[in-house]
Amino acid sequence: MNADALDLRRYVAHSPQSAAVWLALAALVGFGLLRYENFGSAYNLTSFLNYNSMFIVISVGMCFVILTGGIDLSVGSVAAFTSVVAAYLSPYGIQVALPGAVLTGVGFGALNAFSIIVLRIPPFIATLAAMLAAKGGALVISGAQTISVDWTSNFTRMGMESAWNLLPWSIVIVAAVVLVLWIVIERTSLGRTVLAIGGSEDASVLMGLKVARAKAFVYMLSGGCAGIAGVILASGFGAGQPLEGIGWELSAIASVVVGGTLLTGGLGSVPATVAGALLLGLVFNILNFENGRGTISISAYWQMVIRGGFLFAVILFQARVTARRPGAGRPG
Amino acid sequence: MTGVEKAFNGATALAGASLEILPGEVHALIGQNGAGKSTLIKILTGVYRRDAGQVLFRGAPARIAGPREAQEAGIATIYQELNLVPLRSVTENMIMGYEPKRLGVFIDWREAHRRAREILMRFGIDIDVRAPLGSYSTAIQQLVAIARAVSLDARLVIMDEPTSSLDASEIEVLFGVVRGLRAAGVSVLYVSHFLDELFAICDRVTTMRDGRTVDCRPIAGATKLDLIGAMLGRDTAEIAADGMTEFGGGAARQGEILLRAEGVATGPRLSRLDLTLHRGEIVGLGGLLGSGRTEAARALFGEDPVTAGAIRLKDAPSAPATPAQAIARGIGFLSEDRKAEGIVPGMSVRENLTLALLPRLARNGQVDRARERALVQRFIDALGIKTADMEQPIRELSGGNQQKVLLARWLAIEPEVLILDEPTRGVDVGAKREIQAIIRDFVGQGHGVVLISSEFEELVEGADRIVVLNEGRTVTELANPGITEDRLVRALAHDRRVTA
Amino acid sequence: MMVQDLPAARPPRRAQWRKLARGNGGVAALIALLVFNALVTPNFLQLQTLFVNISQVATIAIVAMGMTLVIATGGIDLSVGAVMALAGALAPLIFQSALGTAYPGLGVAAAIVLPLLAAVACGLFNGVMVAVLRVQPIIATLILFISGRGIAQVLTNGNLQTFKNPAFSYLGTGKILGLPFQGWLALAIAVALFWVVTRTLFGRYVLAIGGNERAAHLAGGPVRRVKIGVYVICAALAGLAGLIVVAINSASDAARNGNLMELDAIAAAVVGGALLQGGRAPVFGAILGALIIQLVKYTLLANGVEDEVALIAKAAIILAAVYVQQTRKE
Amino acid sequence: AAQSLPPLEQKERYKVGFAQMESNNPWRIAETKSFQDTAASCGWDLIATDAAGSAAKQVADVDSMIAQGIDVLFLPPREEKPLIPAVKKARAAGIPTFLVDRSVDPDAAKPGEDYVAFLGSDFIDQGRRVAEWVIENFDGDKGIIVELEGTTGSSPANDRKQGFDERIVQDDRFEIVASQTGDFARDLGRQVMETLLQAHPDVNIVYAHNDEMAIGAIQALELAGRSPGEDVLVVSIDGTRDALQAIIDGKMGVTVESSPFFGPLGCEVMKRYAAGEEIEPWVQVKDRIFTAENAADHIDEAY
Ligand SMILES: Nc1ncnc2c1ncn2[C@@H]1O[C@H](COP(=O)(O)OP(=O)(O)OP(=O)(O)O)[C@@H](O)[C@H]1O
Ligand SMILES: Nc1ncnc2c1ncn2[C@@H]1O[C@H](COP(=O)(O)OP(=O)(O)OP(=O)(O)O)[C@@H](O)[C@H]1O
Ligand SMILES: [Mg+2]
Ligand SMILES: [Mg+2]
Repeated sequence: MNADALDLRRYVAHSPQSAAVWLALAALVGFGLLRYENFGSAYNLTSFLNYNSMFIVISVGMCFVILTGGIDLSVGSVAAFTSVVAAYLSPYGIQVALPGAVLTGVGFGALNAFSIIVLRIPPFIATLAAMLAAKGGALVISGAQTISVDWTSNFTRMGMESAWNLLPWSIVIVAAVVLVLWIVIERTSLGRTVLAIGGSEDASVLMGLKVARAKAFVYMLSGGCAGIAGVILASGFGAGQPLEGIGWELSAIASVVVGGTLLTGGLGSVPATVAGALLLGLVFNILNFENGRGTISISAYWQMVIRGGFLFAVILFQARVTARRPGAGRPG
Repeated sequence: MTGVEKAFNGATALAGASLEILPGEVHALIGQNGAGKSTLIKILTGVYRRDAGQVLFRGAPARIAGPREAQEAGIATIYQELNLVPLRSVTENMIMGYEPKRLGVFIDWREAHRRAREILMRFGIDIDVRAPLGSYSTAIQQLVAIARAVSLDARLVIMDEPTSSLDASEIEVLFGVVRGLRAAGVSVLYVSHFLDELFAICDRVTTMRDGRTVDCRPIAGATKLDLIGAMLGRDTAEIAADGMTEFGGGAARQGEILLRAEGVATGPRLSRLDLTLHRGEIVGLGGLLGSGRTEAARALFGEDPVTAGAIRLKDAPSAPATPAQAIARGIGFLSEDRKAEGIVPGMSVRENLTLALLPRLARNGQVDRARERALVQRFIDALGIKTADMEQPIRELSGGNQQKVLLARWLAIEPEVLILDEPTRGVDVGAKREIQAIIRDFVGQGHGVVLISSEFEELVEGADRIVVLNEGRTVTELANPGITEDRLVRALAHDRRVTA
Repeated sequence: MMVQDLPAARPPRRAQWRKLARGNGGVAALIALLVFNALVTPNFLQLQTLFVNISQVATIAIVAMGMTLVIATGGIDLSVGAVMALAGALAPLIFQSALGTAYPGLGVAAAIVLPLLAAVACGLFNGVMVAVLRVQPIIATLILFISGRGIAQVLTNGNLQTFKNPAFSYLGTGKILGLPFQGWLALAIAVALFWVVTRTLFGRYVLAIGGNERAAHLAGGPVRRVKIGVYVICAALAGLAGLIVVAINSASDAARNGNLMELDAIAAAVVGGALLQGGRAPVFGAILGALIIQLVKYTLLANGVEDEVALIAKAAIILAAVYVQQTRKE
Repeated sequence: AAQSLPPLEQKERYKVGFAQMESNNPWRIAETKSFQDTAASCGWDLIATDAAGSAAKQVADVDSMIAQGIDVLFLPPREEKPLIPAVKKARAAGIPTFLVDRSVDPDAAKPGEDYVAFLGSDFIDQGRRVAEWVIENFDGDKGIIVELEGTTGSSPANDRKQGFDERIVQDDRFEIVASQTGDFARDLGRQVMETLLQAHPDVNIVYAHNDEMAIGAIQALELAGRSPGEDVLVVSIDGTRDALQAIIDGKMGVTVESSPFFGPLGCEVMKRYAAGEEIEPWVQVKDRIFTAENAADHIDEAY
């Protein structure tokens, strides 16, 4: 799906898994619009996007990691850690806090890359350890408190104000990042190396590709994306939050997979990942609106059951769409 | 390269190997399975680090730390195990690492596709280069690997068994390319078990045995027997007396019908298979690449669901629906893809060998280990499998020995029908003879074999009858005696298209 | 003929030695921890310390062994914590029901069997998702990870269920030869699973599937059934662990029972020598891994290390243990 | 400054939002239930959400309630600072907000301006009262204390620790030898206690930040052959049924009430506000203290 991405027919033919997520997203949006008043209101749209921009950016970072056949469980904790860093840096303005937090995230990514590439520890374990370390570290540097941001600098504009009175800055920045990353994966050697590694790491080495470099890149990228999420978290909610980010890694993984990316790597799509993140976020939004209709009150427990059930439905749908692909069932 | 040594976990793979390649020559490297050819190559290209020895490239000590550096130094390699990325497009596999760029950063896909198409055209292949490589046959993939290596502008091109999955016409194309390289002053290191090929294109030949270089001579003036003698370390006269191939000679004693396929289809790649197999007979499946031979085998084995037609096994009305059923009814299937569908790399020779037999080795779900060991030992001895002991992981065995273990896996279930897809691919002459002997012996006991081979000689000599497939359909059937390579080629080629 | 100087087939004891050697990294880590504690931690060398650690490690160990089997086929099971919660929530519902109180003996038996059956059903769901629908294991088990706990809470209306039922509590508080019942249980399970992995058809197929699923399938292996089987075993063991937790506490808290267990179990399995890509099932390794994780936790707590610092230390120790493991293997 | 707050008209039915932070402990569950039970009698169409422990999601939940046009918001803020945007957004949307059981950072958002009032108890004071009870009732020479903290970094954990620690150091009979988190959970409370008991066998006072951990600690003590209530004094906060039972059984010394039943109070304060009354910035809840004297009288009303 390179330069032909815009040719819809080809796209569907070549990546039916990805098509499934767009269909499901459209269906859910349609459902929401028809069933709930105010669902389509500007207020709901912007606040929805603002909140979910964090998950989008993390999911896209995760998508890169997964494309190499790896996984990054540390993103949630790293986001929490960097939100604290961003809060500490907030008096100097967003121009300092954003790069500072992103670099911190990249630092965690570099740590992951080191354990994985040099120490040859499996990504699942390396990033699991980083998850614990980042969580502990966030509590240590914050003294186990939420850290207030400086409301007087321009820091909180990113999370709370809209660009051109239209869309929140957070989503604008995330959209830019996503766009750049999309181009990276489709149009650069680095991006293609990422895909090749997921397809077959041995082959990539023998082909003379810069495998270690590309692997280091994806983990640092994922860390950096978590850093961006951390900044959004701090600026959008006015505080660095060491306790946030629990379970974010699993939502991100789910978004990536719902977007049709193979967990074994080598095949996947950035825009479909965004769609996956939106889809999973939308479920929460819809549940809140459903509760607001007052006909039934869905308890917190039922909401968990329904979310799991929804994921189940999407996966089944995806499996069905994929099964129709010619040659499915034969590996290769 | 001189005095190269290499050991894996204490097991010596190379013990003083040397190799000298002159500019602009085609240099052959031969040796039995496990002689150390591939290991030597991997040391040359920096995949493995050598324990001892020296490598000079273009007069200077080569500092090659890895495949990337090797490529940059001008060494392009086609490794024995196909090393491409099946999920990615053909184009990507061709240009990866050397993408044409716009503005120095962005890949120019239009140009990339064009270039890929152009290079492949030189090999006479016209396919959709945007489709995933994995959707093409092994042969196409092999050609893509070759095309990639040749297009890299190297000073030395290394080909480790490039022809093992090619048919005659592709091999001719490849030879053309190799000659072109030689004419351009590029050296080629050529590894193959097909000695005839060496005489066709090589200038000199180096022979390895047990990790050592034992012989190096110009090919002109050498005979096949000389080479085999050097490889096996035996007297040429002795070998001449033994004869070259184990195939042929075993006159077909046709018995009752074992297996019959009538109008079988499984999908677009296999639309009509008609085949009958009697006891005591080897039926060859002939066809060009992509003609559907592998699909036919999979259909007979119950792996691909049959959408039309019928498969009968000894007049039992229904065909096996799964491999497990096929095995239970006495059918074995040796896949052409040893790595992906054959070995379980981390398991021992013992465990690999008994994988298909397990249910019968078990009592109340518990594996009878004494029986298992005895059986495995019997096969290791009978087939001459070269392994440290039966607990050695199979991935540490050379290709030919892995193949023997897999063959043993199927012989162990005592089948009535064996479907062998390229059973001697990548196997050295000695082992090949042994495998052929095993096959002949097997049919001699009144069983039947369906044999797929891209090597015409093997088919012509080995098969009692050859069913010829073309684009997924049975087009004709030839019967021995009376088949010649010539007749087979004509039967195959009467309607040949390479385009997908 | 090619080679005649074949060494006489060595007894397979060598394979067992090799397997043991692989566990060496973990053993070294464990010994280091023990020595450190003996020197530093107050009152470490007491029987009661052993008792406390065994009773706490048993649940992790039991779940980690199931996880090891799943990982051996190249899968992973994130739903173990949720399954623990579900099984744990069911038990008090059953023995506190009208029938359960009328026939206490029957009630307790049912309160053990039925939750385990529910766990088996969860495993069946996971297994079918993975083996039949070919959903990738992380995602397949993520479904129950999310909703399994929800189901448990729906069943109990979110309430903490407390009870007094000595017969049932024996699962978590009983003693045999002065050591916790659940420790013996874990040991018995380990022995049984070790036998399954090394001696049975099922075990051989588990390893073959993890090593090369296509090859196992073409060799007639019942790939689907075996895969479903490992998820079922894993879920059943998780269910058992859930019951033990409930039994110790005399309370079932569906919101917390088994929380984050999946991470501990996976870490224990890997520290114990499991390979995430499959093909290896070190059952006793899982126990070793669980012991290491437990001892780390104990060491940090007993020495008053703050929770947040403890997290960092735990991360470092997991990395170190896996790293040692890694180098020994090569 | 009440005039700067959005007014609330008096009507039959109100669309009311209750943005719960999490539902993973009995206390929260009782609180949510209390609001649901009040809904019918108070004329509420209640929208209850659950943020599953995430402050960020709680803000998003409030956002979706604002989008749905609620009349009143009841908000137990998960964190002091991160929920301030939610409070401000509701204020900007003209929705009167009542903070429940926890408050927000007073430097950033003020009662009477950004939100109407805070209804709740004083966590620091709860800790302090436990300490005072211990100082009064402990009759040994030397009090060796193990403290079981709540979820690391959560405000009740921080406050209950602060209140207790600051008061107890004033009496030098007492020493806190270990203070570790039990995450407000019974199972962890038990495990942590088991471990700490090994390291500090001389402990004779256990202070837990909530009753669940206290019960876990009692189990650990009993498993180790100690007799809680006799050789070890267990004290905590919340006033759950299990804790009252433990007090009656003599296993526990005291629990300071921290009532989750905010529904009726919320209804009452909202009605007063709609009627135009000025609401005090902190509607303080009178926390009772349960000991052996009164536990039996109150056990039936506990949750
Ligand atoms: N990665 C490895 N680990 C352990 N042993 C190995 C490894 N690679 C090769 N060997 C051993 O080294 C020896 C040489 O193997 P090599 O693959 O070089 O043989 P070859 O001459 O290429 O054989 P073939 O003709 O079958 O390809 C064999 O005995 C093989 O078992
Ligand atoms: N004309 C063609 N050119 C290239 N590839 C083709 C062509 N036709 C079919 N294929 C590919 O070949 C495969 C089917 O060939 P199959 O393996 O059945 O043939 P075969 O005769 O066994 O060839 P092989 O020599 O590779 O074993 C498919 O993967 C298909 O994509
Ligand atoms: Mg080789
Ligand atoms: Mg084939």
